[in-house]
Amino acid sequence: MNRRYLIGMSLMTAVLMLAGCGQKREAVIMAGSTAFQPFAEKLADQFMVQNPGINVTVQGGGSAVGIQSALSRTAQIGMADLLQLPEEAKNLTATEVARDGIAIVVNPGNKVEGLTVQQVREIFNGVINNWKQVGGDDRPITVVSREAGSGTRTSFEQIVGDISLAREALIQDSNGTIRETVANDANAIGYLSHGLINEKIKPVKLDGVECTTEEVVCGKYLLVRPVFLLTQGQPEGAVKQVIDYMLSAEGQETIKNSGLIPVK
Amino acid sequence: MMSNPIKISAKDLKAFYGPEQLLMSLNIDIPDRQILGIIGPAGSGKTTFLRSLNRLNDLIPDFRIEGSITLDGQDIYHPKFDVVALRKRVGMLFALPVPLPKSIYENIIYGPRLSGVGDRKKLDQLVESSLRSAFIWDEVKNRLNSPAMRLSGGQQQRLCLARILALEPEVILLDEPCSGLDPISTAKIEEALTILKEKYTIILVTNNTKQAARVADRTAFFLMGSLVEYGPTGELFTVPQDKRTSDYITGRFG
Amino acid sequence: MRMPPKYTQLAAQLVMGLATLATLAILVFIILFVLEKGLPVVGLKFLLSNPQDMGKAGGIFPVVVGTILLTLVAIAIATPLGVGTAIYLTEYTRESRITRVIRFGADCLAGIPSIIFGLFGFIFFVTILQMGWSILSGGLTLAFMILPTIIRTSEEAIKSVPDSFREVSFSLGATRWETVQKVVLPSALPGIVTGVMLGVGRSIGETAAVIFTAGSSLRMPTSLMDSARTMSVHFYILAREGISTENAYGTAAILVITILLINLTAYGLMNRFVAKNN
Amino acid sequence: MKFLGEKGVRRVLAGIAFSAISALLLIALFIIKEGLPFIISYGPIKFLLSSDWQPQAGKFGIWPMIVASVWVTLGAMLVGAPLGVACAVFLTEFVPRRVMGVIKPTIELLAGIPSVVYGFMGVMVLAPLIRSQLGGPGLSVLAGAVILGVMILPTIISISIDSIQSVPNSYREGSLALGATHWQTTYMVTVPAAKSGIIAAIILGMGRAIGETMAVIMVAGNAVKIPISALDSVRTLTANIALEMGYATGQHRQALFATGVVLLVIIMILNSLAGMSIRKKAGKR
Repeated sequence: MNRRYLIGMSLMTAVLMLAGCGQKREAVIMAGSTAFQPFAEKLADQFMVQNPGINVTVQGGGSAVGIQSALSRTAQIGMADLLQLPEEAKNLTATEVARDGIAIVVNPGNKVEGLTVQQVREIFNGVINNWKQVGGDDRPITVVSREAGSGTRTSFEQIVGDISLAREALIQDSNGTIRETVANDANAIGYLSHGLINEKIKPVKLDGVECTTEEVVCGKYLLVRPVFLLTQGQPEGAVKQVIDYMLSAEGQETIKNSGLIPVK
Repeated sequence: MMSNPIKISAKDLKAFYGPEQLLMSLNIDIPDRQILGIIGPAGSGKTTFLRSLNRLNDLIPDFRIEGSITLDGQDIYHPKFDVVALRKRVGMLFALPVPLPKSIYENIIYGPRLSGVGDRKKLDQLVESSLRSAFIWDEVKNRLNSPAMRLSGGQQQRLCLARILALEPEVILLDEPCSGLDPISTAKIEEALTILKEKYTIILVTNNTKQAARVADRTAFFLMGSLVEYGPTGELFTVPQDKRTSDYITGRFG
Repeated sequence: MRMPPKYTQLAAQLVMGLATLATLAILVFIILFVLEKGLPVVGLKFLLSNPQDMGKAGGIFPVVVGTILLTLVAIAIATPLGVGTAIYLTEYTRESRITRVIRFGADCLAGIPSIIFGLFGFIFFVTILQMGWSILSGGLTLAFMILPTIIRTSEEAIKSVPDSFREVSFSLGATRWETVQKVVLPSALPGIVTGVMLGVGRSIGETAAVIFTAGSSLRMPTSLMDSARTMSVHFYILAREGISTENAYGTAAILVITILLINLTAYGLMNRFVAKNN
Repeated sequence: MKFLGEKGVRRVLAGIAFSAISALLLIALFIIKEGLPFIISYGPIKFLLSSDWQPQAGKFGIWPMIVASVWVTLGAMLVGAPLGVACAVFLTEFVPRRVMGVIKPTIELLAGIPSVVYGFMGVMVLAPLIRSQLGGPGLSVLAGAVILGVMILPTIISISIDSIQSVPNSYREGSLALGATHWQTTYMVTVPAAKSGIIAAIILGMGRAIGETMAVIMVAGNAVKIPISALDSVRTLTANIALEMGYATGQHRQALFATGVVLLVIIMILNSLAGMSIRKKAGKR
């Protein structure tokens, strides 16, 4: 048993050493915002088809992980979707690659079609707590928000202004879970990335403006936040190639088709 | 009867378990190639003494020994003395048979293989000869590879004896080996012992005074951690020197 | 009020029987639920093809490979450490302050939330030791996490080996280590295997600690230094982000089947071993 | 390992034995290094006992999370421990060995089902049930406790079974021979003899329940609020860390590590209590 174990260990060591030497392809690691992660993965796949010599890996973790890993160089590119970057990130170079609309969504069974900014504020503050106060059925409102610090939530709260979230609010930690929760609960209201709207939930008009790419691009829709790529110093080499690809016409086209809003 | 050379000698032997003293300054010389019977009531220190001879007591925390025990003149408690080698020279049979959870064959070769015997042919021979010496060969020769746990109690105890013989020891310690066995198995073990004493020094602790009278060449009577009387079996049982001995062997106390 | 013993026994048996039935019903329901929803998607193609479009379509091959590698690394590191600790605690020391400290340490480690293991792994292995998001970082983190389970179960198993076996072995001239190797460990094997299986289960089932340390790359890992996504992480991402509920259940079904196969194999081996010796 | 010799083996094993404690120390060190300065500068009492958690506004009070963790864990133990131990006792003592041979592997199989699957089941099956039958948002203390309780069942059952099985048969026979019924034997002899293993199983289960993160995030709703009823949505300490770590920077991040410190302390206290009760019960052993 011991001998077998020793052999196993030496094999593993050998594999590790090989792993250390074997990587000839240039590697670029991107990490951060979970909201942008799926889009980054798609873009990375397309990029690697054109540049087989470069290996792009995309990790999630959240915007803070994006900033941390860019600072510690664990990742060459950090992804952050914050309206304002924190102090720590000010030494990093930030490149805006996309913008993202934030849609207010309710359960498809809900009669309510549109809300004003003031109503949204009061719902999330807990002042309005029944759907009949905003023209719906006589049912309690279940507020669903993101976790504190989330790029989407920070942007949402800053743009809507004066929000001190109701204590009863459910908290979900990603766009997808907000969508699932709102889809499952007939009384729920939440907000999520415009790109992730599907038939399971219903976006409502904000001050009469629908959340669509067109309205965002022409600046009519209010709730919009940027997506930044963070690098240490000016991007160069493979890292620059990746970022340039994302800013290229083709990259921006993909971004648009995936439901995000292009910057160019 | 004392003509045989001394094999084991205990001098001023004291044993302690924590603050409790289990053996009171014991002196005894044990001759080679004879059977020494040790009798005495429960708690008299028989087993403690026996387990001191192969240093099995070392495994008990808080156990401590004073005085000396020599084997062929060497102090077995000397710090440089090899305990493992000692236990190969001094085999021990326990009160209850404890076959290891392995096959009969593997049980027998457990010791020899530890000493580095790897040759299959030699091991086969060793298994057969030791099983024969323990009077169990005929009963198990056709199922050497079946689990030892499946044998009956009497068979298990003889297997354990064979397992010790396979080590080719010099001394065999037996701690009430027949206490759990039927008369027939007991008779077989006793028969084996009388033959084995031609090659080995045997020390037999027993609760059964008659057994000591039957098989032992010399007998020692222990009481409350002290050696009360020690002499040729015939003398000890017919003309005991000490009143306590005669009381015990006639069953008046204990 | 005293009931006659016979009725107490009946009552006790009834209550416990119902509890057992309820427990088994819940557990079986979970398995059946997952299999019923997942099996329609599952097939060799699902198992052996690459995922497409973030897992919305295609199979889960890289995820299967990632899971196996990660679990193997974790087990290969944690088993010797855990069993070694258990041996030391039971065979090589007496109860003392040191053993209490070790046991206390193991118990505390068992209570540490996986998320903290994740944070620690991220700072220590990924960042400070520069291993990056990799199978190695993840495996090391998981090894830390399952270590206490393996220690505890192995210790119980080793403790339950009768002392008489040890005495016999010593009296036949075995050293302590030989006794451990040849008598104690074989007798304790079933319990140790249970512990390792629990460890395998936890590694396969872990999500939080893995995302932070092994990352969640959907590509086929080519070495232990590559990032990988395990089946649980894949399930979590698919189900929670609402990418594909079908493929999520498919992944869960494969998880269940995988663990079933591992357990069956382990049991088969163990039964053969036990039958040989008892 | 023959070349090491007995002393070498002992030394290697002693080294290995310290792996768990060194791992613990290493982890504790990192968490404390990141978290403790914050607790001191923010004020331990304000941090622990205030119920305002608004990281954006610089308010960090984790009292609701502490209460929630206690509630959810207690609830999980109420569900998991009696069911698990009863199940283990019944399976070992009152069910034929052959049936056991099928059931035990099945249960161990469940230990391998990822917590996220349990969590997802909670979201899909349990939460809607609670919402429609009992009211409230469904994602609640109750949902969390039940899901965690079920999740730790396999751990508790399988370790308890092992320890009950290792009670020597002679104990049972001895008791039966004295005229005890099967149940009296089980309850007065077998279970007490297996107690240390059963308690170990429960402690391991409890550890998993306190430490579980993903399943709780999925089913407990995560509202920062001191729960008044079992139907309220709550956020546990673990959920707090996992939810916000991805986006936390600066002071907020430190506050989350500080939450980790609190969690660590709670777990150590629980373990010491459990350890003490074992030692007391076990008496001289």
